[in-house]
Amino acid sequence: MSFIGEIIEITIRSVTISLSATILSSLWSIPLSLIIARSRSRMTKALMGVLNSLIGFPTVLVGLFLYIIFSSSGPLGGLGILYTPFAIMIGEALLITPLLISLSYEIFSKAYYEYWETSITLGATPAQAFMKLITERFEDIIVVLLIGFSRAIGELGVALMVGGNIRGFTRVFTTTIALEVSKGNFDIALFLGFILLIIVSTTSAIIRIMGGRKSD
Amino acid sequence: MSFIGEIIEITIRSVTISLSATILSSLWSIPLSLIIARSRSRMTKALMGVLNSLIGFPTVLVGLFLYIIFSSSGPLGGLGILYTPFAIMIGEALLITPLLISLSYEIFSKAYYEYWETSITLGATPAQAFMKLITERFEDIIVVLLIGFSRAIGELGVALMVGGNIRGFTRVFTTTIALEVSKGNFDIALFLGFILLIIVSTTSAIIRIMGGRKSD
Amino acid sequence: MIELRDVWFSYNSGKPIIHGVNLRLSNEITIIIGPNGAGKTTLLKIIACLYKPDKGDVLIDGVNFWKLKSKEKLIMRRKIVYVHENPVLFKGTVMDNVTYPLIIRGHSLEKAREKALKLLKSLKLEYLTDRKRNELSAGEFQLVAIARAIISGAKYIVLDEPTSNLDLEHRIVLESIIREIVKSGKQVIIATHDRLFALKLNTEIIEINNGEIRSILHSKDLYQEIEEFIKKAGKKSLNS
Amino acid sequence: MIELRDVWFSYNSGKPIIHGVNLRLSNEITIIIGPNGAGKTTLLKIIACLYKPDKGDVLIDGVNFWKLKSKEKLIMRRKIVYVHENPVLFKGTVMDNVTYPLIIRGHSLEKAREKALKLLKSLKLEYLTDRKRNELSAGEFQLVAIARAIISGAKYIVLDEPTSNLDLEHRIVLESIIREIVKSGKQVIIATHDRLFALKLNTEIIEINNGEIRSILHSKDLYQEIEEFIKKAGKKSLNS
Amino acid sequence: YNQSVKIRISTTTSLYATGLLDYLYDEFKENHSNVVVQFIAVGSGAALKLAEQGDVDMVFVHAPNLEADYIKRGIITNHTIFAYNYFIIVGPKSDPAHIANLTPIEAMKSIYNSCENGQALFISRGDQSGTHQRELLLWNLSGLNPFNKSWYIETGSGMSETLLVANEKNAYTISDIGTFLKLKGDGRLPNLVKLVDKGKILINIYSAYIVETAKTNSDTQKVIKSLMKFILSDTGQELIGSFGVDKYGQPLFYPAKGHEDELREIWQWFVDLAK
Ligand SMILES: Nc1ncnc2c1ncn2[C@@H]1O[C@H](COP(=O)(O)OP(=O)(O)OP(=O)(O)O)[C@@H](O)[C@H]1O
Ligand SMILES: Nc1ncnc2c1ncn2[C@@H]1O[C@H](COP(=O)(O)OP(=O)(O)OP(=O)(O)O)[C@@H](O)[C@H]1O
Ligand SMILES: [Mg+2]
Ligand SMILES: [Mg+2]
Repeated sequence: MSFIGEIIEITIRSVTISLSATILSSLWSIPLSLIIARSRSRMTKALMGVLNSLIGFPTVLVGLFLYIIFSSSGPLGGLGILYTPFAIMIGEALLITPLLISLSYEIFSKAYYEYWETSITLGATPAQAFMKLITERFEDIIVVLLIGFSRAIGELGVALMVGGNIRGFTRVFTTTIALEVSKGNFDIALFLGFILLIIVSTTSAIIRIMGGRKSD
Repeated sequence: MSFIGEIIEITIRSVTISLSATILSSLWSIPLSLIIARSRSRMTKALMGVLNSLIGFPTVLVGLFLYIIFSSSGPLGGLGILYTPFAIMIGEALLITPLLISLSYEIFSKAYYEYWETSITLGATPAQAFMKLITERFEDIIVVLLIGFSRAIGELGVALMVGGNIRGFTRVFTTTIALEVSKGNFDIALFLGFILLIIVSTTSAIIRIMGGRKSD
Repeated sequence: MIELRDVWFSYNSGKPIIHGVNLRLSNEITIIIGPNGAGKTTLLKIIACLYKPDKGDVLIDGVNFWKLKSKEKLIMRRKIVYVHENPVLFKGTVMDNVTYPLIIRGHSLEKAREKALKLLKSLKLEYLTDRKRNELSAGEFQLVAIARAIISGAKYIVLDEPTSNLDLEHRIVLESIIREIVKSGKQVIIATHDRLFALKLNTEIIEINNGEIRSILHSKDLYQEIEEFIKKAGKKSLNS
Repeated sequence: MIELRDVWFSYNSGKPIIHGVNLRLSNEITIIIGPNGAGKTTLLKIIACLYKPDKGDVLIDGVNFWKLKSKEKLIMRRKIVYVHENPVLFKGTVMDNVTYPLIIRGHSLEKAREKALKLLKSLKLEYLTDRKRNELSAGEFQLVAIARAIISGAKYIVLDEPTSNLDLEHRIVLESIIREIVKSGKQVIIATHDRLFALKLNTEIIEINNGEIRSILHSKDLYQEIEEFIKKAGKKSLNS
Repeated sequence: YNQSVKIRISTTTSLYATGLLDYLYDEFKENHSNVVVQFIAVGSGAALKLAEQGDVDMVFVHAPNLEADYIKRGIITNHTIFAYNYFIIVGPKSDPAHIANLTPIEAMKSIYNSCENGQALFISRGDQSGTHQRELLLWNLSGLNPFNKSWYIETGSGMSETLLVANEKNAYTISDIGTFLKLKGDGRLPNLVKLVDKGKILINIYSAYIVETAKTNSDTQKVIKSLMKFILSDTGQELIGSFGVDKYGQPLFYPAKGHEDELREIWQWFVDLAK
């Protein structure tokens, strides 16, 4: 395949995997953050402290940990998902979970009480009150998801350890960049970074501007 | 040096570098985020989009970029800071800047207007109003700094490219972990990760609990 | 009917704010008055089943609310709406806000809008339909929050200082809407400092202080008090 | 003296909210009344130099505020305090809030506390000294915000609906404090719907509507209006 | 085998990074369209570790004494040497230790002395990679112990990063030929030159193994066999010998064909020396 063709292929794969990972992760991270925001105990604060510190946990270790689990001699080896795009997606979804929970928690912990109470007094079921909170903070949640996506697409450790950087199959932006750096192809690496930057930043700028238009 | 001795040395170095980087970065990130929060133009939204997308930018590329600048043939080669702990600190401070600005912006953009206006109407100078905003959101800023610290201490690319992972001089947690992984010493890598986790999460849990005690 | 039996309540900080209150709200309209910090808001929130008493029972139509299972609680909650003294409006337009209670009760968007528009008109607020919450004056904001509660069709409508930001005209409008509401068998409970409003509503007034019921009056008991006040103030003005 | 000259103002949304207002605030106390959405709050914020008019000048003691350099603006700003109709309190205790304007003006913490305590006492609020903002009732909250503004010693004190959540007693306390303030050459400007309060303050009243000055009255002009209202309401009560 | 068959090969990053493996595979695919070969490029130690975990079917490595250990434990079998080249000793243009044209062992001694005199620095990869193993062997054979010397800098990172450090610090180091030529050609190593590149002790031997711990079926085994066969075939060996000539002006690898016994002996010699 041509150089450009390969870059396009890698771009599509990276975006697909990281976007799926972000959406997957939001399925548990956002409800969890709401539940945590509801509780105001000392325990919750400690839990948030731990989650905050997990945000920057070395991705290579997350990758290693997942590798051990997914490896054929590991507990989930039977699933045979090691070195597949699916494994990267799962791994990234887990990786960004502390980030998504922490950021959503900050959003909800402020707004939680007043919007929740208001919805409830107007007759909302807990599920409806949850939904209200989420629509109320919709733009903020989009920002959180963008940050999560940016983190997912930019991380290396998980993609490398459970994806394997297999050409034409699990090779994504960051693993390509790492490979090019190890080849000494700094120019190509920087070029790839530039493309990544353009893609992520235009998407996110557009989403923010659009989001801004209908906010409040 | 003994294995344990080396780990202790690496721990102290990692924490010192990343803590300094976080404090350094906050010196420009927090004022900048306040300035951005003040403006409510379309441009600002786009800028925030770009900053959000930089949060997850591959650290190896940031490292590579800084390497090119700091290398003896680069524009700042004359400073001779390449492959020193100082270079890592600068690099990490820059790396976490988009994260710190984005998170602080989210904090201030909500509170900005009402607290600013109130301080001003009570006779505060702009500097005093800034200070009021910061004290008003003090706990949140601490959380932001914790997240920044966690990101700094957990990143690999910058430490590797501008630090060089030189044993006894610029070797930090993540570069050690990456090294052990490449050696196939998965157990040691996981052990190091465990220590890192304990250090960062206990610190941050304690800070959050303490912060919580005197909040509101 | 809502009934409180020996209700005690305290905030985290400790000392009880509500001291063994017994209360039967059987009038169409009940007004609660009392000085700042008397416990009016706290009491209303207990009545609206938002705060759980430390001790004592809250009975809604004879059912002990805090002994219900969460499913039954929901059904019961829909019988009561509460408007906070500093209400919050949701993001979106005034229309979105006012239709919300209908939408979550499963009404169609169309019907909800129709009803909302009718209500806004009767409150002389139709010009606000498409406004966002940050484009409202204080009084407009308060009226929209009240409209949003009233539209729910709930049996018990609990209003905390509903007139604090209203002009004379809107006070009269609100008064007449309240009169209409109670005609259909509903009950309205209001905490207020607005003695003129209390006087006009012409109903039973519960006076509380320090978390206890001090006396139960009737609007007409306020008449004398206010008239004297006016006389004094008026004389001063006329003399000046 | 504060003077507005042909002031126009509109929010982002476009149509002007304040239409060419000319105003000289020369009385010790000035009251602004008008229906909801008339533009009272907007006008007060222009007077307090928070909103810059689209057109026209705001003169504070003869100085055109919006033509000043930012350093001079600061000095001028310290002459005016403004209390929002929905004020915000800062984190920390009531004491921290009330001392804030003194602290930023360079007073020692000790002196500031002393002054604050005295003021809180005169407002009958000393029991709130160590409370946090989320532990206050609506009226307490409002009083603290007012106290925080008054303590600054500013020459012009602009209050937006200061009595909306106050009980009778605190209205009287506030009235007497305002009277005391103006004795020392200060000026108070108040927007309110509270006609009884306006009546008692016994001063000039500016009535605005749709962003224009409709008439300039005097408190005593309200007397008749209110008395009639009371009579009607009272008769209804007495007959029921 | 009629359905498609997938095999996984773990390999050292430096070998994969040259592009040789993808180049060979593209050729192999021509006649084996049903076969998917997936390369997992990691550090030498990790490559073998993946084999131990049973996650790959083959390994391609260049670290004889590590390999010997895994062979002994029965994890990898069918040792096949398919290519070789030479490590090189590189250093500053000024060559303060005067090692140009010395034998590798003499060069190491000279570097040591010059470093002790404060005239030079030495950069070690310090990551137990094939390259690092060879460096340790060279020190060992020279009878010198540089560890814990202030001039002995361990980078614990990949070849390119290590070369950059050496360039920056005007120091000596040991490199594989491919990475050095690539970076040099890009102008990233203005201060470094190749000083020593001959001698049996610098021979870098690339071996392929079949992983015993992998859960393979008969189809996979057939593919592995034919892949091995292909690499050693005339076509395969020619491809290896000609790879990179167009880019670097010289081959990066020499085919093992014709030198099998000799290379095996040298491989064993390295294993024995390391003990
Ligand atoms: N969250 C809280 N924590 C501690 N004390 C509180 C809290 N909320 C209210 N209080 C106190 O409880 C008392 C009753 O408050 P409440 O809000 O019920 O008074 P209120 O009668 O509604 O007064 P207002 O007329 O000013 O609205 C007050 O003294 C108040 O300071
Ligand atoms: N941010 C805004 N954007 C657009 N319109 C606004 C905004 N703020 C206020 N308005 C409108 O401007 C008009 C004047 O508002 P203002 O708040 O000055 O009224 P007010 O006289 O203080 O009313 P109230 O007695 O209800 O407090 C109102 O119609 C209001 O809806
Ligand atoms: Mg109240
Ligand atoms: Mg107003």
